[in-house]
Amino acid sequence: MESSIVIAGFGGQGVLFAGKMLAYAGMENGLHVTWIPSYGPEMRGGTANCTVVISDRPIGAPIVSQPEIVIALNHPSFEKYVDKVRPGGLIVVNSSLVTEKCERDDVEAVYIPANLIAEAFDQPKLLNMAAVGAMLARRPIVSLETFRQALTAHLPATKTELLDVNMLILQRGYDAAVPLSLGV
Amino acid sequence: MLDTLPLENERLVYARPRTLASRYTHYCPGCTHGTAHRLIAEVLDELGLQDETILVASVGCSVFAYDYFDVDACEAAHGRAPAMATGIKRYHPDKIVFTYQGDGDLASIGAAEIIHVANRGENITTIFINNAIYGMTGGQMAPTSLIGQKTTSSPFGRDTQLAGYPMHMAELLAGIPGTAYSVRRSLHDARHVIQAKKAIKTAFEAQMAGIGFSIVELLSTCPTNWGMTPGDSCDWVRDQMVPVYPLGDFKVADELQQARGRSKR
Amino acid sequence: MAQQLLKGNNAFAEAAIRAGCDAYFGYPITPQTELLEHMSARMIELGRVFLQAESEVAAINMVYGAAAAGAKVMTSSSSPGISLMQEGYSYIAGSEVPVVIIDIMRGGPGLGNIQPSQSDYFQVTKSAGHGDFHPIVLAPATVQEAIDLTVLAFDLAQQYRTLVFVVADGAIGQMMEPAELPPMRPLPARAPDWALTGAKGRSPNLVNSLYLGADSLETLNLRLQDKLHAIESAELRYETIDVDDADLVIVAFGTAARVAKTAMQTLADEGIRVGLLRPITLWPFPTEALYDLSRSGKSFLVVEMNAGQMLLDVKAAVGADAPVSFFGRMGGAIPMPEEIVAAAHNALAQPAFAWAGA
Amino acid sequence: MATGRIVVDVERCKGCDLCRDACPPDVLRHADFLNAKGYRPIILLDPKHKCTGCALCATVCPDGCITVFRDIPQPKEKIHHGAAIA
Repeated sequence: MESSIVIAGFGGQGVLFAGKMLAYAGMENGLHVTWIPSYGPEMRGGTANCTVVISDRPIGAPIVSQPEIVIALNHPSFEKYVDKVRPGGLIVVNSSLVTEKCERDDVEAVYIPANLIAEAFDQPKLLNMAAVGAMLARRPIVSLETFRQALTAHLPATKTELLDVNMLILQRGYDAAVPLSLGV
Repeated sequence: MLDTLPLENERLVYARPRTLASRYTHYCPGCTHGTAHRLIAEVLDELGLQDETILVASVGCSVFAYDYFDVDACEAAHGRAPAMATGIKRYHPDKIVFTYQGDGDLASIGAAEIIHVANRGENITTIFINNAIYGMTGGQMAPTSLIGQKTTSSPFGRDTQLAGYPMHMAELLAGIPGTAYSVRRSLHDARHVIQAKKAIKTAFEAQMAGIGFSIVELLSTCPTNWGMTPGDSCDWVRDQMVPVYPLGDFKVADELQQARGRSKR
Repeated sequence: MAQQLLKGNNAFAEAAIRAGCDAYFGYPITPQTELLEHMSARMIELGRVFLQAESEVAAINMVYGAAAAGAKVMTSSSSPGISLMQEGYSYIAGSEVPVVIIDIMRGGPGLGNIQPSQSDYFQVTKSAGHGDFHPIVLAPATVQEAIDLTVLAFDLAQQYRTLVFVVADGAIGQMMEPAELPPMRPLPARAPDWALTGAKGRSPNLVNSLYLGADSLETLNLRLQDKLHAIESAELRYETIDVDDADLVIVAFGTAARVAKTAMQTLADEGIRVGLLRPITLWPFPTEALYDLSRSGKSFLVVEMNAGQMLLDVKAAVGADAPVSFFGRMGGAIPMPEEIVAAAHNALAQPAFAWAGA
Repeated sequence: MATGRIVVDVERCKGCDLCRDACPPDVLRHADFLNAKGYRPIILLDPKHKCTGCALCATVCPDGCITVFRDIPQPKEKIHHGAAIA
């Protein structure tokens, strides 16, 4: 089992941090993980993305041309990645900023108003947690609980007062996307 | 072995300093590189620093300086002696580290390194030999060559339109906050040699006191490449170089003046 | 010590510190800057020497000075900075002081870009400054290996009093992976006998690379060559996977080798017998291992993130009668597994020197 | 009566003459022989005992080849003479 996730958005949307938390969660589940960012000037004010690979075997390529999962937090990222999702994969779309729909029928799309969810908690920058929550609802490559543990352990010391609200937004994103058949 | 012991009713007034190695130098007759070496060695003797000192030699006529001092030494790439000295001094802050550099090395290819070593207030000493020419490579124009000076690479005389102006390194470095001591002296006669030695001593004392970068610029001769006798070369320094490169103290840090005041009391 | 999720650049830096690096001089350049930043905090905390130099030229000469003074010293940079430091490498080699250099490679030529590349293969293995010498060149492919090879680099530098490079493309510098750091080594109590420490109680030491006489310089060179031969026979390192049964052997290092491993899974599923030879030391190079494989009738596919630099060493190793194909990406592009699969198909279909460019 | 003298390391001397230019009593001359490097070294030629041991020659010597001695005034002798007179 090998999962690849691309998280893409504007700089400042917590793209790299969300990816790192997924990688931590994978590692703490005993899995092999890699996390690699796009780096340099394009991160400053422009778009940022990172690729996380989580696998039960040693990981070869840390980047993928067709990720299994894409989290597109803004319009340019949606445009860039919607056609790259592997058939059978998932795209999580931040419907607060992306008005288009995924027109492919070979991938699953979930629309989550990440900005609105985060703003409802007065923490607009934490939209990344809403999107990751939604992703974990549809593809539990790590459990929500493992992700929570990673967040608790690795939230920077300067941000610990935001731990609870991170958790709440994560949960709200999860709840908003969880398939009804699971009956949560 | 030379008999350099005083007779019964004599006292020794001057003897070759211990820190100066016994090896014969390759310098041309009358070249004041030798004088500068001797003065440094005398100062290191007087301050008792021979066993504590590390020399960083540079590229130019003085490339073999490491052979002429009985101290630990290394040889830097052209212009990089201040950087190499930085590496040594940072690792051995309790040792005395000095660079010995000519004008091509310090003012041209190594201009960046010398400015930054000063700007960091690196606690090292630089002895800077300004003879207005590239000596080792055969008398090409240096950044310190005088306006109108004919060299093998400025055959019509240094033209400021073509090659800019003589670089005044002692003044330039004096303007940098990390510099504790920046002075210019000359080696063209006995009186000036004595003054040069005092400045070299002060520069090393600045390093011992740990108050920043110290540099002594020494106007020096190059009889061979200037095409003059040693005596005429000294006159040329006095008559041509000193008016362009005024002798004097361009920076003496307050702490250094205080430290010197204390040591005199 | 437990596994941590570590970024490559930070892993290099922390591994160096734990290996006993007690002096660092560097200059910021992407994509290695986190390495310098890590050193700027940790070295100062530990009371060791850290200095941000005014240029790479100054940095390498500070490194040279500290090495001469007996430090276990390191610098790090990326391709354009590595080019600028070449002056210092040669002096370091000529005066036989131990130095470790970490090169997080980016795309060139010129200012190029900051994306991952393997564009420095030639300059680190072939031309690291003027004169006849080779640095030892170590090429990790994972963050764990970045740590292990950095520690090894310090040991080899000290053992042979030589220049050791650890080269990784920007992807390894920037990626995070779980890895385990070694325990902190104690620093040596005193400097080596040859170091510049002030000549108290002994005759003066000299660190120098100037030998004006032809005979004396040749004598130095012959001694350096002897040392290099000793390194060649003792320090060669490479990994092989499934080469014995393979029809096609992929030769790749660093990130290109990682991607090749992913491609090999696809190829294996297709029933294609493919193996991998991954040089871990780029110098010394596994020439004999490649030669032996070529004698058993295998084809080769060299995959690099450049225009074919290691390719020349592979061709030299296997000789003119062994088919060697090449697939490379340049400009900071990382080859994709699918591209390597296609290149492998091509290499097998047209085994005689089929060239698949970027 | 000379009050000083110098010893020149003639093998080290390059005959540059800077010491001659510096010498107030002008008691330095070139030797009539060449040293191993082919230079005609400086020697002290002081028949009229003019050297004062001022050390200006050594001060300007680029090659550190001059050693300088100065006579020690002999107060003991004076006491002796005085004693004799008394």
